[in-house]
Amino acid sequence: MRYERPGTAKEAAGLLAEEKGQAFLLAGGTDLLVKLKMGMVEPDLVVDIKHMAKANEIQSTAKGFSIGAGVPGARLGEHKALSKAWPGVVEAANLIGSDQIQGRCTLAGNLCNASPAADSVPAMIAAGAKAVIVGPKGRRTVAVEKIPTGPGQTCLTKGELIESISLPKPAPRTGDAYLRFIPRTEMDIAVVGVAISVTLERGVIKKARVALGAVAPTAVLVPAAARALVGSKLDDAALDKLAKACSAACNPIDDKRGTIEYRVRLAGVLAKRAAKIAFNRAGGQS
Amino acid sequence: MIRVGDGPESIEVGAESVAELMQALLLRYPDLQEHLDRGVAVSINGQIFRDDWTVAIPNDAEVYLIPRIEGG
Amino acid sequence: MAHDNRYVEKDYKVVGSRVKRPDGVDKVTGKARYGADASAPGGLVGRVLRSPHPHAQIVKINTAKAEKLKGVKAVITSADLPDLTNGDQGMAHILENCMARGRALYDGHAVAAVAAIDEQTAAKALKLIDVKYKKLPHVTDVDEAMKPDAPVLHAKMFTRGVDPAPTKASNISARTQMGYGDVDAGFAEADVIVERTYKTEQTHQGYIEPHACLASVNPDGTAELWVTTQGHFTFRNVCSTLLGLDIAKLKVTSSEIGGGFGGKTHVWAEPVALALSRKANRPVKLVMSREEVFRASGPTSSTSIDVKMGAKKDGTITAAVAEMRYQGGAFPGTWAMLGCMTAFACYDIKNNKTIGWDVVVNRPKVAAYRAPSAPMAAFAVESTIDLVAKEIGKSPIDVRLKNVAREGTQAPYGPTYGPIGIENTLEAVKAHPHMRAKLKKNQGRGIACGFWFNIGGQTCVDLNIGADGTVNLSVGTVDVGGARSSMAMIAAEELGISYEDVKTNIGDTASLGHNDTTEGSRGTFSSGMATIFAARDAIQVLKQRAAKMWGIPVEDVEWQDGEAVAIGKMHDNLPALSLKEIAAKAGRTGGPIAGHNEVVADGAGMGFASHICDVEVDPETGRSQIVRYTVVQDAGKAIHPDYVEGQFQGAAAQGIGWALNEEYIYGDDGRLQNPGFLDYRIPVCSDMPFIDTKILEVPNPNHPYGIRGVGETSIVPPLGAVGNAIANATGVRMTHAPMSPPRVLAALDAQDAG
Amino acid sequence: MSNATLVSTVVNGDAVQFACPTDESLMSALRDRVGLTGVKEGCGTGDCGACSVTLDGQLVCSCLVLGVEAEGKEVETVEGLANGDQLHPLQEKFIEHAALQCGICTPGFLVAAKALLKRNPNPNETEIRYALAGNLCRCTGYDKIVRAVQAAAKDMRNKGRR
Repeated sequence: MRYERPGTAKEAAGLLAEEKGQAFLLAGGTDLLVKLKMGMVEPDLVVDIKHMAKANEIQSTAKGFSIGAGVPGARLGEHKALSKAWPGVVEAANLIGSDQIQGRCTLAGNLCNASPAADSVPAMIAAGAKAVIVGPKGRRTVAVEKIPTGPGQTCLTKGELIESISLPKPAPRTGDAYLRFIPRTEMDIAVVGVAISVTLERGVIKKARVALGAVAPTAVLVPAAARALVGSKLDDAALDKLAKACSAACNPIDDKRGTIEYRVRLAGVLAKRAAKIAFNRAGGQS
Repeated sequence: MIRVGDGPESIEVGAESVAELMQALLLRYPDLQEHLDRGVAVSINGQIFRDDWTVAIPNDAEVYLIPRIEGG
Repeated sequence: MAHDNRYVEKDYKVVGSRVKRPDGVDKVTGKARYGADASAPGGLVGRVLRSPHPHAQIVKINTAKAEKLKGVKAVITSADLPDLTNGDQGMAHILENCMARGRALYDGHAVAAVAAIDEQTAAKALKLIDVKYKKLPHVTDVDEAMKPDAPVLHAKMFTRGVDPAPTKASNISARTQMGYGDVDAGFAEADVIVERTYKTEQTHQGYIEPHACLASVNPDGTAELWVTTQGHFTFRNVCSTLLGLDIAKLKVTSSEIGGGFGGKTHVWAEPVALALSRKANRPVKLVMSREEVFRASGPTSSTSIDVKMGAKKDGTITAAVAEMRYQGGAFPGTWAMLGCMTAFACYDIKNNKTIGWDVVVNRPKVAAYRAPSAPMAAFAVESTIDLVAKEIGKSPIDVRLKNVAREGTQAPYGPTYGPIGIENTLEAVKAHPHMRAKLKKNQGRGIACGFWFNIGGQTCVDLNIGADGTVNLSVGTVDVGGARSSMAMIAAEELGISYEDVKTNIGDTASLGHNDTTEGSRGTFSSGMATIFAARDAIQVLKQRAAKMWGIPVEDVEWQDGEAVAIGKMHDNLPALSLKEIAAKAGRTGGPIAGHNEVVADGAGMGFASHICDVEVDPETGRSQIVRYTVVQDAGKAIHPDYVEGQFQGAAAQGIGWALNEEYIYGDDGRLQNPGFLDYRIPVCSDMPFIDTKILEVPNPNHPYGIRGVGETSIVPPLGAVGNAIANATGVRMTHAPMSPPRVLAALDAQDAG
Repeated sequence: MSNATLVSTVVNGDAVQFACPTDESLMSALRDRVGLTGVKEGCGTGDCGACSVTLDGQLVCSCLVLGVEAEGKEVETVEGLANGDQLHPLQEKFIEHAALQCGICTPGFLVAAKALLKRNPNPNETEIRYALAGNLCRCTGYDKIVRAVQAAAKDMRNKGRR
């Protein structure tokens, strides 16, 4: 196994493009090293992207935030402006694993691992995050919900990698929240995850985005659930509609972590709870 | 005489030690050997003896053969 | 010298205090050496190839390619472990479990192994071994395995304990029946009868240290094994038999052990490591991965249990029957029998009957797990007692007290109890402030009782006094949770010296006589007894030496508070001689001063506990959170209270994990779906509240200090206590453990629908 | 050893060089090549925390870090906790409070607890429990561990130490 640590994204893309065998990116390594240990992958090349320029930076701009592909979860939690702007995204990222995992895991890695149950992905989708992709043909920007195409699969083509994640500057009176269900209090993979962001106007929800995790082959944006919220002050009727829309959007599997029935049910339960938190954060009063 | 119980069945045997008891029992119940090989403990008046067959059995004692216990 | 094991009440100077453990510094600085922390010159890395199939015939194993790989020093299959078990069925099963012989009986069953110069080469070599399997139908569920059309694992297994003996082989290895009285008459007397069926899933001990050993076998038949084990003497005996080694020539050293809870009482990969080393003529270190630990060590039984209980309106239980089905994995065990022995052991029920079915399935060979088999039986019985209490409108605690077993009660397995502590624990629970604490919304409180045996067995201790009067104590029971402290405390107490002057170490098999495994809560009871006796022998020697130093008859010397004192008017001018003074002169008064004891530690007491659990259930998700928990247990005598509490707390936490989330999940393909700590969900720190403990001391009459084993009993009540708490929080009776969120939510739905 | 790479790093304050295969974890490198077997392997997949170390001050599971990633970084393990013959307050309190039984998880707990107290010198019970959720202990039910961390935190605050 060849191990490389390029200094730029372009250089990294070049290494990936040239490799004839199995190539993997190493950011936090919290998924890759597990796969190595279990013998699930046998890489010919591992490209450590943490030494790329700006890979470890969180940049605040007028448009929002740009989060380097190597920034670990713990750093997101320490970033005051980001935590204030997108508390749901930061909470979701900070729910991934233990403090030890937080020292390593990254948003870009969580996204590219493409697990349907990835905690940060629904939160990024609800926040309208975009991934900045660098490849042999240059740079492109893609909405986060378009990146995963199936369990373990992404739309990235050979030679491409995510350089950073960008989050918009939230509109005034916007609040977001992410909740997941796990059997224990920590250390589990989400059985269901729900992320919601809402923007209010005079106390009424004007815009909403709702995303679900662990209930379909990928994290999904649920426009019908968002429509259930828009125009409401988060009254019981809106919450019931939201729960129904979320449950209806589920296309889960039965596995060791949960049954279809349970996941469908929980999606609705968590959606209501997450909506209340997001609504309150946006300054709403239900 | 000693009462030897295993569940509902009780018998009386004459023996002064666990070793004598086992000899007496094997004469009457040759199939018992299989159980003895797997390991048994002997309860004499409520006190459990595990390996030591030299233990004396008092007169009129209540004796139970119980399976040897494994623990965690 | 004959010693008296009867309990004598006394005031203690050292015993009962909270001293620092002697291995503490090593363990907080990383110096302590566990199974995987040893290395040897020229050492190789051993790895095991395991069956991906739950049940298959092994048609052919081709190891040629692996053997040719550079850096591979040995490849073995069952051919390298010939059957030397000489008709001993139990031993033959251990051998077959260590390495499959012509058939794979579960997902994870070892089929071949390699030793290579490094990890990478060993991993590569495993991939080069070509195994041709013929898949066979499999069964992993205990009830399914009992059906007449189930795939049969062992063609020659005929159910024992059935009259007439069956002529057709089945997966049922044995039927056990226990109890006394007339249950039909008892049910006829009852005002209410409750019947329920319960299921519990398979759990694992979950010790954090995987199995690990370093084996070295020489061509002359001498061998050494460094291993994480609960019983290095037992490992020596078993490995010697399986490898054809002389017992005296195999030296086994127990490393520090990173948790066992029963799972390290049996050999798994150790004979394989020895066989690899023998073939390579080099030391081999073999460390299981966590995945291997889950797939191929010894978890506990999954069960299916029917309970029927009848009671009068005054609370008297008139009859109780339990029929229990326990799977032992791929090889027969006696797990259901243990369920039979323990199910009703807390109670005085005039008419009781238990029937146990021991069953084999395509899962790993079951091993002991802390009070093996008792938690499942207690889950069923303790849940049913609460149902009975509800039916007759009495409090769960009063119904338990009304029927509680006491001194003189006949145990369900036959003998009559001596002094036991179950009533004391229930009274302590009743009086505990926890029972009066207010509950919040969605919260409920449950209580439950538990019983487990203590065992004694063969024990050997050496006590050697150094020239400066400090003492080396060598014991042969592995220290799984602080026993070195307790043993040093006992020796100090007997000798009348300070705790700091005694150093306990765990002797290897070459330096001490045989000791049975640290299991059955026997360590402190057995080695404690042998330590007392060894110290008393040493005191005899010390008195003789003092007599020599004074030139007086030994009859005129007494041992008081660490000193020899000359008694009688003729000697009252003689100043006392301390242990240190006598030790300093040992070389000139007859040589080293020592005490030894070899004993079958008999008369082990019974362990009883009662627990209180408060749980909060989220009605929308079915998730349960333990909000308060109290353990009351009889310790006989707590030598080191910190470590007694630690046993209570650890056992309760394991029981809580079992009650809430821990389970082996098998797919339809017969493969284990969750062989890792990510999805085999043991409690994490944030899942738990502080666990209150109350140590009761009802002395065991058959131990000089009244010691009872404390290690296991408190894993027994939690399943029932949690189930009863959930029932009181939600009105729903859970009959399937673990009571995981989906199961609780489904039960809540069923209640709403009903 | 195929594909071995020479790694220069600082471990517990000492400059250390080791050669390891590129696919070897930092945990294995520390244990097998640097000889620091206080770094324990409980799972190898980041689920138990027994191999916890800090990497440039950040708490990580060393089983989820490649050995080669340690190049130019500073690693601290349980072996670096004591100051000469002076045990760290956490080490003292773990012994005093009987916060270990078998002790296999203890190195990981100590490293994680030290990282917690550096970040938050006065954590409440809940904060301690969540901060240590990545460290599994099967012996103690966590009770005495949490109490030991509370006691060490208090001790360190009194001594003005982090």
